[in-house]
Amino acid sequence: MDAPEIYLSADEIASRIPDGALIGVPKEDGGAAMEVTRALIRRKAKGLRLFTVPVSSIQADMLIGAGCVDEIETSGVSMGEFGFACRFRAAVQEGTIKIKDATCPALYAELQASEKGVPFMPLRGILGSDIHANRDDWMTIDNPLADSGDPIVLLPAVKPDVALFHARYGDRYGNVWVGARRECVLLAHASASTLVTVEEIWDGNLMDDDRMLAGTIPPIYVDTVAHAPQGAWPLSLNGAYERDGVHLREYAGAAKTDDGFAAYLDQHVFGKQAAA
Amino acid sequence: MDAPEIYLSADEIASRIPDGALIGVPKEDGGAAMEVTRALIRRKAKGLRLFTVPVSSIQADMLIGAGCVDEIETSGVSMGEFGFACRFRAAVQEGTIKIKDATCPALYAELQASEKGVPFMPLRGILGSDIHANRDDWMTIDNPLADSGDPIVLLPAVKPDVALFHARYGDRYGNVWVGARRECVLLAHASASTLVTVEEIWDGNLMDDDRMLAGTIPPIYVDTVAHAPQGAWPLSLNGAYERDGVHLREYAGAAKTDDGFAAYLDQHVFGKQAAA
Amino acid sequence: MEFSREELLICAVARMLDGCRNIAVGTASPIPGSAALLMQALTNGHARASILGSNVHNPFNDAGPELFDRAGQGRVDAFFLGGGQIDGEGNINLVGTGPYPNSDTRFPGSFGSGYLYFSVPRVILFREEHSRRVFVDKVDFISAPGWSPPDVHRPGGPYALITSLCVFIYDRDNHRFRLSGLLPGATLEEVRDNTGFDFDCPDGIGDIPPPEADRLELIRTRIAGEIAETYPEFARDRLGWQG
Amino acid sequence: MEFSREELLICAVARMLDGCRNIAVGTASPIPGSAALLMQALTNGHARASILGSNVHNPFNDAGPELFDRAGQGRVDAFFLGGGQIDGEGNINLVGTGPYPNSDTRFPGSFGSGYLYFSVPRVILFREEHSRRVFVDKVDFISAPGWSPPDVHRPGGPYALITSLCVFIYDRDNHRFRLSGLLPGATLEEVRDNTGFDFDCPDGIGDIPPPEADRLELIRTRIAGEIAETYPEFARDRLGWQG
Repeated sequence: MDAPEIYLSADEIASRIPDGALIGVPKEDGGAAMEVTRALIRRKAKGLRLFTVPVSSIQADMLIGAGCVDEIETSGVSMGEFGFACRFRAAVQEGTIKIKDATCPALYAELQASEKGVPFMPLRGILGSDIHANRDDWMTIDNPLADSGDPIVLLPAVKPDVALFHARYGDRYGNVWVGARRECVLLAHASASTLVTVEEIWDGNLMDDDRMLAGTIPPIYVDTVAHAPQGAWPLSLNGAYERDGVHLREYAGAAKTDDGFAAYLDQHVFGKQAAA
Repeated sequence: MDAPEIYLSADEIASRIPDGALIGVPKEDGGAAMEVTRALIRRKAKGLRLFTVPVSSIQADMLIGAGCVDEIETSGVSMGEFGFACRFRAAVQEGTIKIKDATCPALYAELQASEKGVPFMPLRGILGSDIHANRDDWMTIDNPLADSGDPIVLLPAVKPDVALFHARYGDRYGNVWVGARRECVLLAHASASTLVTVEEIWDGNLMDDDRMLAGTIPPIYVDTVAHAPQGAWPLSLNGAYERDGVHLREYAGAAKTDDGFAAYLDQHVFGKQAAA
Repeated sequence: MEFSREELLICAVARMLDGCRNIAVGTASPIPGSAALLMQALTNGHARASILGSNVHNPFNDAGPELFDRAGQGRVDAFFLGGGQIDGEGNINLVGTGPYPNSDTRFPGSFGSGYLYFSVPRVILFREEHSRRVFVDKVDFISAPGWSPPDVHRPGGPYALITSLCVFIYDRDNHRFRLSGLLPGATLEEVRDNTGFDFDCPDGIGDIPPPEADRLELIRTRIAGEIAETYPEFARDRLGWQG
Repeated sequence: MEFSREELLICAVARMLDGCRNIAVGTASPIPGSAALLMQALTNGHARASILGSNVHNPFNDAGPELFDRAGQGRVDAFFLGGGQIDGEGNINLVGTGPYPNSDTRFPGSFGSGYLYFSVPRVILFREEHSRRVFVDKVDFISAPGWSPPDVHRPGGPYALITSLCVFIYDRDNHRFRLSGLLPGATLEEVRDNTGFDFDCPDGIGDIPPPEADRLELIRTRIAGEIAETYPEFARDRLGWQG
């Protein structure tokens, strides 16, 4: 098989993501590729367009704070119990990034349209919201199958240039196991390319184990795989480790100010590389 | 938890399926509930409307031959390498059942609309076919997101009264594990009720095992579970057993004639009960 | 019998969940979560609580769009939402104050509200800060509207609003909140002073009912232990959990 | 070098798959399956074969709609279809002869053809029985049309038709088949006599090229072993597999 390129470094993965790319990323407990996120900041990526599936936390906030992002489509960026995502907040308030506000199932639907190769997906709800009022790319029609009336929103297919996530296992054939994280499967199906870091190498072929099969993304959807232990840190990886709450609280505090954020990057992003 | 009713018999499952019900069934290698199929014939079910996901073989053919079926929506009923599905063929030719011909992804899309709670799903293709010409319930519109033209078919949501399938494992909480058989997950999500037979009882909670989680249907979607070892026989069950090709060939031969089919039922459906 | 404010609110929420089969609770919601678990215990599991973030009390493999699909199927009977701003018609704003998109104060975003507010029959708004900053005459941005014209398919919508001062019930016919009861120590005047929207107020508004004794006992024993799995500090500090 | 009809057809199909990245093969298709595996071997895996029914040569967990989604994404470059009837415009009929729905002879059904014929760029029609019963002037039921008006989104369609007598190439501009070559022993007259539709026929039609020696060797060794996993009788009887 012409397998995906495997066992690159996180920095090599980051180098495959061009400036300006539309990048789909899962929510914070869905396998966020944080090691690649740091590598993107190190390589001074520019003009990225983030598409969160459907929300994000430190990943989006760091990329925005570091100036890597021009635009974000999301239904929420927050540090959760650790407070606001302050770099995101500042950038939106100051207008240094473009925001496309959505609601969670709309983001899924946009990807599902791409996954299915249809130009749009219908979705209930949304009508009468200012989310809807501010989205020129969303359209309302009267349900053609109803006798009359019954307005419904159509969402256009969104095909990210890159799906980027961190998964529990990868094997040498290029299979990637995400378990029950269907949003990662959806992202891989919907995107033009899929770049993955994996926590552990699976010895053997993930496709050979019936129990793993349901949670495995086959090589046709996978372009590159990097082996990055602790690759989701400080976020969690299902079945492997919990999030590092102490660190996230430290980040949320640091990110309140420009100086604090810069110092955080120096220590945890650039410093880390210098020490490597 | 108000768990699903568990560990009924296949005949009890069959008794929960009312005459006239719209029943969704998976394809022959997706976990066909053949023991319940025989029980439905024993209880002389009438007026069933079959919805195959997306095709069927002996299951649909037997139910049709036994006079249980009024209508079938399908994209194919065939005994594969063992030849035509002769009871299906005879019933369609003679007009004793109503047929709604479809194409595979259209059947999936109709269920997905129900799964998502939207009134329709768009699908590419189909246009200009006689499948389309004979489906008054399918509608063509011009893609509203395109500048002009670009016709596309909208398929209505279909919500089966009953999803019926055979799964590899069930546990005492009502969880059912289907592994990579996403069509069973889809059927359970899309249907008003889900009746399942399982090959084996899983000791413990399927939700507790990360590796099983991706292939598990939780109890909210499951109404009854029967323990039916060899419940897919003579068809296969992934990971458990292959299909019984000798038996399927015997069936395909017998089903060529009314008498042959009646003798088959006597021996393998009614006889089996008498011997129990 | 003595009780804490949290115990009172858990019981107030629980009464609103009466008859619900499937109760979903989002993040950072220990009081709604406790109320959902209470109803699950009281109904011997007929009511199912799914607590986001719990490994035990979340009987779903919920990644991806499944929660939203489930709501669209009609399999979610109750859900909880908050709002940076909430107005008198039940419109909620989770996006920001001032102009859009460059808000004066940007909130995280609308999350699932723009969908779940339409699809879940009983959405309970839970917002403890009772101030004119939060409860405004008109929200600056509608993440999800409180009501929709009759031609819009909408099985769901707001059911009640619970604050640190009082409980409102939402009147779907008139798109207005109606004061239903006060929390102990709060006065009608205090509610009026701190509410930026007009609301209906029947005569003789009193305190909301105190916790039922048997429910209080259950909260302090079984429910405290169950919610502790997801919210240990809350269970320890507010419900006296000893685990 | 001697070769069998099956070996010749495998090589004929393989040439049509040149440049394809993802080749999907449905049920009951040992010759197309062997051709796909041959291309996979020749390209060192750049071309991927997915053989329905194979556990080894099917790098997908393909339950549910995934194959169709994948085709919609443009990730299936070639696929094979048959037809109870096929007409000169490339329309295929998998449903039945005579009136609809109560056909004179009912076939199994359209399967995925009504979708894949539109979405897969190179659909190769493979129908060994070359008769006027199969190759008709106009099919009685269109499971999938051979061509569509220009406003219909259609990246896919018929590419070639392979029979026991000859190979046709489909001309998408004119919606007609063009005879490309004869199988050994077949004559143009025989093709005309047994074809119910009109087709283009360039001068000097000859036999299709014989199997390339290196490919024949590969078929008899590696490919025979690989296809045997799914079609053991075919591999043994037709390709001399000794397993």
